[in-house]
Amino acid sequence: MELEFLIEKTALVLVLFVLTLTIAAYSTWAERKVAAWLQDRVGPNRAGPFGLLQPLADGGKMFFKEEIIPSGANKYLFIAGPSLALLVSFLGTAVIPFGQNIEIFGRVVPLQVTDINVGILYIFGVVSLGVYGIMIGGWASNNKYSLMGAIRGASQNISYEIAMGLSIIALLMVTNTLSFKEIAAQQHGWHWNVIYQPLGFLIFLICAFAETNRVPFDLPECETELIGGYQTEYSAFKMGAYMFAEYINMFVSSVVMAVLYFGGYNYPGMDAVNQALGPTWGPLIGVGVMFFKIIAFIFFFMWVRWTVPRFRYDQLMDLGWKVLIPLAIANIVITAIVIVGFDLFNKL
Amino acid sequence: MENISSTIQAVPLNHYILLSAIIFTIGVIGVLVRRNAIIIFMSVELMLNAVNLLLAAFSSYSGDASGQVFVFFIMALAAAEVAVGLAIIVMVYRNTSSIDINILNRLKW
Amino acid sequence: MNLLLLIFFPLVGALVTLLNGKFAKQSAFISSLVTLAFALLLLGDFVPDASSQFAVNYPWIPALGINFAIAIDGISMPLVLLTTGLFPLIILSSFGRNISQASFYALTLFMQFGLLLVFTATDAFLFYVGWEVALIPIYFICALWGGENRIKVNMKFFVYTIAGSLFMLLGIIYLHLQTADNSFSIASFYNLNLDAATQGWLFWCFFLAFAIKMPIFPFHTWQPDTYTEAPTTGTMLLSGIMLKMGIYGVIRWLIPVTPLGFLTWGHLALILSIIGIVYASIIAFTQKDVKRLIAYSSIGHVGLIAAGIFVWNVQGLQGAMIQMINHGINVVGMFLIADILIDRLKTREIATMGGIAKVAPKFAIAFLIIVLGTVALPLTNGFIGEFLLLHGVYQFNIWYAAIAGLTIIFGAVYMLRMYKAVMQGETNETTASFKDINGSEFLVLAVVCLLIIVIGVYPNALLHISEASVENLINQVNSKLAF
Amino acid sequence: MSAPVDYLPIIMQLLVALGFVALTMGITHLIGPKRKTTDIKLTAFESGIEVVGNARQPFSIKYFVVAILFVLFDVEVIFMYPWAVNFREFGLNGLIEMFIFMGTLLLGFIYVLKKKALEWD
Amino acid sequence: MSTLIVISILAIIVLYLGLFKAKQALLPVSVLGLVAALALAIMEWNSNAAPIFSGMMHFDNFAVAFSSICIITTILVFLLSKNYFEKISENVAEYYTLILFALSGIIVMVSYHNLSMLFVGLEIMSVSLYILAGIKRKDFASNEAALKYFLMGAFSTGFLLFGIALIYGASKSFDLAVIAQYVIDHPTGIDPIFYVGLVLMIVGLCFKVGAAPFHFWTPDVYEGAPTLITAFMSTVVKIAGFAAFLRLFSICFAPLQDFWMPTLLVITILTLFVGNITALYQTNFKRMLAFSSISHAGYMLFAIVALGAASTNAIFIYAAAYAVSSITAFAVLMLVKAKTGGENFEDFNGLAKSNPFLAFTLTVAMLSFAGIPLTAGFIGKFFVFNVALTQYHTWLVAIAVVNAIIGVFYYFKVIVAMYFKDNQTKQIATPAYFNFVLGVSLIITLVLGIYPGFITNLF
Repeated sequence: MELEFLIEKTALVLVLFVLTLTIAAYSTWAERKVAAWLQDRVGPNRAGPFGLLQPLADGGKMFFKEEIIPSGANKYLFIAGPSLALLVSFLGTAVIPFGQNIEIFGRVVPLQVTDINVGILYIFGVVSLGVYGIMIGGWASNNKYSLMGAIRGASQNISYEIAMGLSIIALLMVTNTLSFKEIAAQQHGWHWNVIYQPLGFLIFLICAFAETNRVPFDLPECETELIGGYQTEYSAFKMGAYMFAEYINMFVSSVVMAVLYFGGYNYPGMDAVNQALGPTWGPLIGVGVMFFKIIAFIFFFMWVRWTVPRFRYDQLMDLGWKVLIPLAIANIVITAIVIVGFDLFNKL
Repeated sequence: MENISSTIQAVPLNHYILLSAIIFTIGVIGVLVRRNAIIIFMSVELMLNAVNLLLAAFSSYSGDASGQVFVFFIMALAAAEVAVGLAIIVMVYRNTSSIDINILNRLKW
Repeated sequence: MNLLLLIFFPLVGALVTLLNGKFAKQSAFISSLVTLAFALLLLGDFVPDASSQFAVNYPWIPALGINFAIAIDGISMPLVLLTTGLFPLIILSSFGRNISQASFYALTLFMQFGLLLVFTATDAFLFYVGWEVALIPIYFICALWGGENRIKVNMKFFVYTIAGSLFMLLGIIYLHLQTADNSFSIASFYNLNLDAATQGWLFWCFFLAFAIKMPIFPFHTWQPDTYTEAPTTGTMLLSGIMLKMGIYGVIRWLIPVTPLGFLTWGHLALILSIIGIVYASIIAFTQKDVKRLIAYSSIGHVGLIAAGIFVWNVQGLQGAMIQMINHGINVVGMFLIADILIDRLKTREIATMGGIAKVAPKFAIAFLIIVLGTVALPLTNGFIGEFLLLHGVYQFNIWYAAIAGLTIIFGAVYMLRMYKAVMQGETNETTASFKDINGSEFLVLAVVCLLIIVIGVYPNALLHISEASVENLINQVNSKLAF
Repeated sequence: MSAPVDYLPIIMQLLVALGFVALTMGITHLIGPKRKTTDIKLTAFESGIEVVGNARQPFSIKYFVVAILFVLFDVEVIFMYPWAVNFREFGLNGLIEMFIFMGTLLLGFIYVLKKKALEWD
Repeated sequence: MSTLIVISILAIIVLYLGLFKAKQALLPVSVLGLVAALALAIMEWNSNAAPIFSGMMHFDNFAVAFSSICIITTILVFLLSKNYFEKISENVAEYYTLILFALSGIIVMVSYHNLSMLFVGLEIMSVSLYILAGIKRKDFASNEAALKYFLMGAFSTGFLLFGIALIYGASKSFDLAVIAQYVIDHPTGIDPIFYVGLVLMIVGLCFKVGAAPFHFWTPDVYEGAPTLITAFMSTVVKIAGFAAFLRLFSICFAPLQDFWMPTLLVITILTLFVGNITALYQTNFKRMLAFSSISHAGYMLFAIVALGAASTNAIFIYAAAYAVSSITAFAVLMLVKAKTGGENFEDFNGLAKSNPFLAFTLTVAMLSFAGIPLTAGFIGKFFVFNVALTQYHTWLVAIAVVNAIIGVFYYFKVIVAMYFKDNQTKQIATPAYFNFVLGVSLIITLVLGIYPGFITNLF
């Protein structure tokens, strides 16, 4: 293990970390801008040009607020809840390839923190952990709303996780690998997985909404019913941590969707562009394409938020269990039959 | 490039056995000492995980995948056990409002 | 004539009796008579030499070399006769009592099946099965129709006997595993040559079972209570026939199979037997209860029989053979007498009785004959048996014979004293209205008295049957002991 | 095939994230204002209504059912991953075997639905 | 092997029958399905089957015999269950299903050829039983039984698994044949962890079969669980446990007898005494049966202690005898409890007068338990003693004899109550199904007791 390797990885991790934070921060800004736009308002415009400094102001404010821990709460868990939520949200991006290998200072650097052969499982594991943050925080608050929100959140997250997992299985049958790098590489050119797995993508998309507790699946925190749900008792940065975690999760979901279904950094004619721009600048275009896709997804998240009303809880569970899971299983069966049939046909 | 099993084999097998034995013993002691049904149950899970670890180590050392397949079996059946076990604990809790196994001594030894 | 018919007919009889609820006692009686007839037919074909006759041998559990093997020789023949002969009497004696239920008779006949198995089995497993099969019905008979304390007393009885027999089972299996041909056949058992230590503990395994059954002091403690609490029919079965199982077991299985064990422990067994005689006689002397008195006297007599066997010579063994039959007949008679007394007087206290001879002369005569038979007056059956037994013991050790003989004379005293107390003197209000014996009682007592006298006058008929077999058996064992 | 060293960056990322979380939590604790608090301020918020009892009460069994079903289904789903990755090599036989597995799973699923275990009303 | 498939599918069919409200069809379908499975099992007799499913299972004669006896006993349990489950819960189909699932686990347990299948079978069975023990949801005793059974079951599974893991570590395989070969190939240099694993497996299996000192859950669970479930647990489950135990030891560990025999010997003796002496003090019939089942476990352990060619036969016969007698005892107990509401010995008072047939069958069952000749129990004990004596365990058998004598005391308690004590109870109505089951059990007990040749030569 050479020093260069360590330096390279440290740099990547830090860059990715800062990027994540920035995107998350500016997602809050974007969300308000999008909302305003959709509702024909102005949105934040005081702090800096177009209110661009608003996230910084919001962030700073959180640090200067009094932190209140309710008397009935379990102090340690009360702190652990938001910390955990924030912590695990950062981890998801580690296995994502943001671009092809890039050559910097004569050294070939993969634009991916690490390529492990069980990348998808890793993402799953990390995302599953997110539910602990909600559950612990909600339970520790010793508030009825919080507890209810936490239970709803947990229940919803785990319900949709099954459908999500099943939808990915169909994808894996197409890709035959669990490594994100390979999945991304396979979608070279126009061979985006969404073409082979439209139903799978749809299921995944819905599940991604549910997993991130975004509208229309924001039942755990729905303000009108549960006054913030699991975050009712939180204040100061602990509340901010939950909020950050949510936006980071949104980012991670967008990234995963972009890579798994929309070809990641791939775009038609990439080879030609790479040829033209060389091993340093070519892949960077790919990174740009990737971020374009990500931002599109984030926008989509926001768009939906300000367009679609919230589900009722029974509708939510019905959708998860009675619609998505059977659909996902059907998707697997169809995919399997088609692929095996195709293989057999080819053999003949 | 070194692979996982050679990395695993870099640690002597006895260490795995010892570690597993320690974890297992902690589980056993937990079962015997604790009175809360959930914690007892968690101790049991700890025992199972000690077994999983041990199986994985052995499997890696002997270059035989069946040990890892067995881990899968254990995980799947442990999940089934979890489902049933938690259901039983909930059932008991609903009838007695307690999961302390000391109150379960209506039937004497 | 087929031996199987003899063995299984009681079973058929039991079934018929059970299904035949209303005429249960009649059908049981007829069944027992038919069985007796079969036995007599067999006797007709029987050749009084040392051989096993009428042998039947079918594989039963081939996996372990178990066969359904039965045969009759000179040693089992008298006991088969005793069993088949006493059953009609015992059944008949119960006619007047209010226990005449179908299940009762069915159990009785079922027991006969077990007893016949025991006396004819030449396969150790079969022997054990018969041993237990005889036990279950008698347990139920005693516990269902017995006295107040019957449950506790019978439990004791049952546990005692089963404890003994389970150790016997242990011994049997052990022996089986030593046989060369992997069988349970008695011949294979006889051919074993185990070392003395092994034979020593095997001796105890078997001895325990037999000693409890007989019973020999100090394994007798179940007996007086059980005899007292059991219905009279049960007592007759127990004392008349069942305890012969133990004696037969000693002759047939214990000593020939474990001769070296016998050599080591036989003397102790003999001493126990003689202690039993003395002990029982002393206890009997102090009894105020008719049934208990007879029970203890029975222990004394059985002790003498046992002593006659453990000296292991022809006289002793022949005496034992004939005395088994005599004891069976006498004790059935005695218990019937006691039953009649208790039934009429509703008491068992000897002290409350007296003067019955005046109101019931037939009864008095029968009672007298049976008592005389029991005390072994010459020309009654008891005489020849006890004479031979004492002779046998005498050959072994004069002092033992003296003690045993004196005690038996002593026994005569308490029997006669009882007769006197019950039958003679003045009647009192309890005995004044004593009704003399009626039809079925008369019949039974008449047959018993007849047998007492006939055997007393001509014992050779019986002795002849067993003589050759006994001699053969003794030679066989002695040849092993010499070596 | 990935090597153990590939997991190192994940640990690094974990450390960075952990550091960030600890740092921010520490900072907010340090620089946040500390005001005198009252008991009422520290009670749980229930829209201004006085708090009754403990919040940690038993809740609807439905959630529990969902949790248990999740545990079961999730484990079964995990079983499909290795199969899905390699299913081309298994060919038709592997497909049939997995369909039996899925059929069993589906039978259980239908049973659960039919039993109305997932009805929220 | 079709047996296993038939039973598994049957379980699902029954489950769905329940979903579609076909309650009347549950019993006939279950019983017919089991009869079919039984027929399929018997058809594989002597077919010299080779290990199947990549050596996972081996449906040899051993498996056929023990599967058959388990299926037959289950059929008897099912026949008793008419109208029983309806009374204690509304989810009737589930109970049939769970019993069938447990049975399919049992089939795996008796036919495994790979330790992983032992574990899988054991768990399928156990998990079903945890639920079954607690099916009376509102009943505290049932709850407690379920929880205790579950915790103890899971705990013992842990030991078993650790044992399996260590044995795997030493022999590098879960396959029984390979492990056996390993033992044979290394007569001296067997890895110490193998021995540790062996001991842990003994502990785990002893927990499962309820052998002392790992028996303490048994009485509570047996008493707390619904009677019919107790019947199932104390017969089929126990037999399966012993079959699995025996299969493992006879195939794999026979050459190591010197090592494990003393351990097992102590366990056996302890089991006998604990079971018998505690049974002696019980006033509750059901609880007495629970302790007696412990003592019977002791007798069956005998045949394993004295492992030899005849062990299988001995355990098989003992198990068969024990199963039918237990079914009888539990069937009568259910009827008596339905009438008097109690399970104590006094509740049996006067049964002989009011209901001679019930009393008679129960008596025969008790005699069979006590090992009196002409009943199947005697033959079972006889074979077990025979096996033990073959290995010169004379003292062991002497101890067993002492225990058999103790056993007589408590088995006769109920006979005494039925026949010799009076009580003005009215006639108990015995449903036809019960009469059938009792009759069949009675016939099996007597036939096996009188002419055991049918099953003594199987192995």
